[in-house]
Amino acid sequence: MKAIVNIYLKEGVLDPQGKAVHHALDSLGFDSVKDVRVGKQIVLDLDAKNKEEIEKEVKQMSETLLANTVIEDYDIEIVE
Amino acid sequence: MKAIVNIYLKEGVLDPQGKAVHHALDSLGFDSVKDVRVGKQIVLDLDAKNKEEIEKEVKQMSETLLANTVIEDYDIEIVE
Amino acid sequence: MKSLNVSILQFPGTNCEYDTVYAFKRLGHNTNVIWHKEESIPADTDLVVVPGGFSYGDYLRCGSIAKFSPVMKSVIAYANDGGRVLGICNGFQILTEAGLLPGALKRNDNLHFISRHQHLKVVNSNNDFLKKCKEGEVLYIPIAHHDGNYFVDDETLSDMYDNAQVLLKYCDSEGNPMVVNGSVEQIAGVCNKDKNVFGLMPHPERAMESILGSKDGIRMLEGFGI
Amino acid sequence: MANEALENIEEVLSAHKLSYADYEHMKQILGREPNLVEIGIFSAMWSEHCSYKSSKKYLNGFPTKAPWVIQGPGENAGVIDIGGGMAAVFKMESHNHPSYIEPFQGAATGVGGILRDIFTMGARPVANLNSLRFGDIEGNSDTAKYQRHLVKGVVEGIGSYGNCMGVPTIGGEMSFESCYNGNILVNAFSLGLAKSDEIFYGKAEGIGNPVIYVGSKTGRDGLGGAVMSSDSFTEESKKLRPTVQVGDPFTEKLLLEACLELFKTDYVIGIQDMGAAGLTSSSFEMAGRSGSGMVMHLDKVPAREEGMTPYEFMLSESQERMLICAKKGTEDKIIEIFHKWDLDASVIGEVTDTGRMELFWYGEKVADVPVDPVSEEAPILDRPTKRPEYLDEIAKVGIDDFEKVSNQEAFEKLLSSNDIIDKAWVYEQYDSMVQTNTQKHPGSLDASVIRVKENGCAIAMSSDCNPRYCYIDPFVGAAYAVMESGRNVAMSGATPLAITDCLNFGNPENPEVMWQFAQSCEGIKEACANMETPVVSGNVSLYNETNGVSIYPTPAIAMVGVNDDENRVLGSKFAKEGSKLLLLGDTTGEFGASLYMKELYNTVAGTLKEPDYTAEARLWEFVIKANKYGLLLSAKDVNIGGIAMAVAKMSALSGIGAEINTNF
Repeated sequence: MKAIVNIYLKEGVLDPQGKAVHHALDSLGFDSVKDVRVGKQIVLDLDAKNKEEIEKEVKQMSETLLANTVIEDYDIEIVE
Repeated sequence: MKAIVNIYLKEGVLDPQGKAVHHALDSLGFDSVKDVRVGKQIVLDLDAKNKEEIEKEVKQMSETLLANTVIEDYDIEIVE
Repeated sequence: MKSLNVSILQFPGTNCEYDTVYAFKRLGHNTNVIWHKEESIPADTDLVVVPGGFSYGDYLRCGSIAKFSPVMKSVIAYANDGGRVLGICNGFQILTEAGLLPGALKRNDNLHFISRHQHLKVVNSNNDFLKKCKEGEVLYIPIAHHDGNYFVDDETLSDMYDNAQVLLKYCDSEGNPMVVNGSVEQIAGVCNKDKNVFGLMPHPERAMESILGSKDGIRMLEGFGI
Repeated sequence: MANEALENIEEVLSAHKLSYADYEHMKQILGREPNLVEIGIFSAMWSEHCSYKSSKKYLNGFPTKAPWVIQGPGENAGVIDIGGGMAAVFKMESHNHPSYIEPFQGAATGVGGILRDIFTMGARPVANLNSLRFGDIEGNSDTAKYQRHLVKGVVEGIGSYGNCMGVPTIGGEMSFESCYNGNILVNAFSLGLAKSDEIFYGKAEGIGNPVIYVGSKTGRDGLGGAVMSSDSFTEESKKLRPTVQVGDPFTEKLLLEACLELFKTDYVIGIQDMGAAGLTSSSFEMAGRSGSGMVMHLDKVPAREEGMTPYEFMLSESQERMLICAKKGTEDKIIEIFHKWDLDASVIGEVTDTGRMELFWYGEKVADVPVDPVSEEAPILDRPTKRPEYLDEIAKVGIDDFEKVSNQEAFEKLLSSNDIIDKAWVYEQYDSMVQTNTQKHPGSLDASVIRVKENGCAIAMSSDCNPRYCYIDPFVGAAYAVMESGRNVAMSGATPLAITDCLNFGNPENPEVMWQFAQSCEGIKEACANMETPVVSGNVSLYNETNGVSIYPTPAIAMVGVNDDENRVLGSKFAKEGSKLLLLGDTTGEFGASLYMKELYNTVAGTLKEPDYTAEARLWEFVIKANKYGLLLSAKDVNIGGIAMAVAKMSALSGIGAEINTNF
């Protein structure tokens, strides 16, 4: 069982990495880019359990450790 | 139009960050975790074009800037 | 100047604990390095210092893993009943992650590690930390960090101003604001509402002797001893 | 022991860069056909990097002795006495090729490797320098873009590793020449402090003493382009993996603290870090130094990946690992220390008196090789040398062959050279102040200086080499590098004591490159002997050549000196308005391979004046003594760009102008 947690800065919180990547893409001539956000993707390899239990557990991991909920949002995707 | 680029270390390449997160999850009692890989997710907001063109352009961005192809692999997802 | 018992925490990856010991010893205090797996800090502790470094390699987020170490439970209890805690650089990051200080520290806006001497303006000095400094005074203190870009939402920021919780701001030699790492309103140091938990990104323990470039750190650390 | 002769022996040998003569030599040493594990061992121990086979001939004869030298070349690092019962342990290493492929990780693991060489001797690393050479970074050519990518990655990589380890990067050297377009140079220097009677060496003595593996788990890092998953070495079994090793400074910081904690006990007989060729070089070198044998059970090595073979365990270059020979009975106590720091620790073998390296895999012997012949009989190549013709053409060129330019124009052109401008955009990415000892920071010109809390002295260090000088005259250019690094140290009021070096050269199979190497070694020998600054450690990096273009000879020299009073450290910039400016030494019109000729006429040519060691020694002594009597406010050596650039730098740094009256 695999769980994918995507973590990104909340709306309104300036993303220095996103800004820098956007600037670099512009200077390389990719002018169709309107905005760039850079976040973390954490891929967890877990012992097989039922989906709900896995989701609950991964949510708890995200709340306590994986994300800093003061400035970050996250979403979870479970992959069979 | 949105393009999501997920970037992660190639298989077999040491992931010190994944190792540290795995160790932390263990010590917090989440013992169903077998492995952890930490990667980057870049979300690009793009002017609407046809899908193939977007895909080609984002692939080029990934090859030249977003991913370090010596030690990283990446996959691209286009979201209407 | 009374001599304090200073407990200095040591996490895997901390690397400024012995600099901090050296600085407080020069001020005549007793120091004690506490391994992060200790369940409690010494009962006679007068001040806890969370020193600089790369706890857990700064992996995932600076301080994100250190906040779960056994010793932090007793530090949080100590702070909640009025004990004084000072977080320097990585220590400041750990205290924000542990919820003892408001806000969060993001990657510097130029994405680079920054290490140099930096001028700081004292914004509020009526607290145990900066009471030996004068408001408006400019100090010259080393900074060395990759994630010093302080963020706090506007609402919390205005509360902090009302409670005199903003202590230090980055400035130039004349005291005018200076952008260093993208911090909200160039904030370099803050404290909590009860003014017993302090955090700053610059390193006062690196500014204790003129042969190293500045002595301004002495006045910053002496405040606790009065 | 599975030992049938390998079918495709030619392919196996070429993959391991071994000649058929080497193969015959191996059979003669073993008395039988070597198996794959043994071929891997020989290929590692007889590689250029480990055996110095092309350079060994010229490396003996270096002056290595002096009253203050505790340990010269032959160990992991050199050791000198700095007074008050303290010793300085230092070395320089190169990580050139990996940094060209992956700049961040290449440079980072270079720093990690040199730090391990220091703390394996029992010393806490207290200061790092680095010497970086890049190609053309200006303009929009693909080369320039890739060079800028390399500069960014190398600087970030060095910073990421050193900063996390809490070791200040207090200085360095960075210059740009087109010859480095295909081969950048990343040389990392580190210096540590220890009590002079608590130095640890890489030996393995005492029959039955345990051999303990500590640090990170082993993976298939850096196993060359091909990995053999089966005994036969065929095209299909090759699985191309990134040859790049990834560094984990956090784990190395734990390894440093665990080792320093271990050194406070008396459990350790010997210890060595696993550098190039990992477990092979560390085990063979430790056993070799003690003339003992060793048994190792490779199935006991902590593994990060499944299905690894004995071959892979012996040759893996995973980072952050050490090998310890300990006193029998202390195994559990040692393992406890490393487990406290969340590190792997496993007893993988013991010392024997057979003089042989016997390797087992789940009880079955997979390799049996005599230790001494592997290092003693490593082939020493006597490669042909030939004086390059280009030397005759460029010797004729003089500054007067070029059309005059106004002094103002020349001054501004030199001042804007990438070799001159202040590199704050680089060194501000390095923590230069952690450990609160740094007195002369990066960017303060000439030597970098730290004070020693234990004995109140100050240590000055400087890494120097002018590749253009070495191109037009490898002998004198190398001698100049020794003198310049010493002069920088002396200008801070410290007495130069000893050097370490990183000899970066092109392809040794090219006789002209081999001639350059031989000449530079002689130049270093002469200068070190005359200046009484022996060589205590060093490194050689060859094959720095791409598409037939070899780099300029670049013998980077790092000098270390001691100032017995931390309150008498001399700065380089102007200190006070109205103070007098003295020029020491005589000025003759030397323009050979000058910055002037390069920046204004895009030419590297001319000749170098013979070194005057007595004048140099007098200069050093004069500044050191005058400083002791408190007569000097600051001092700076005159180097590239001559007096003009020296004064410009001193004034730019202090914001104080200067008036120079020249009577020529």
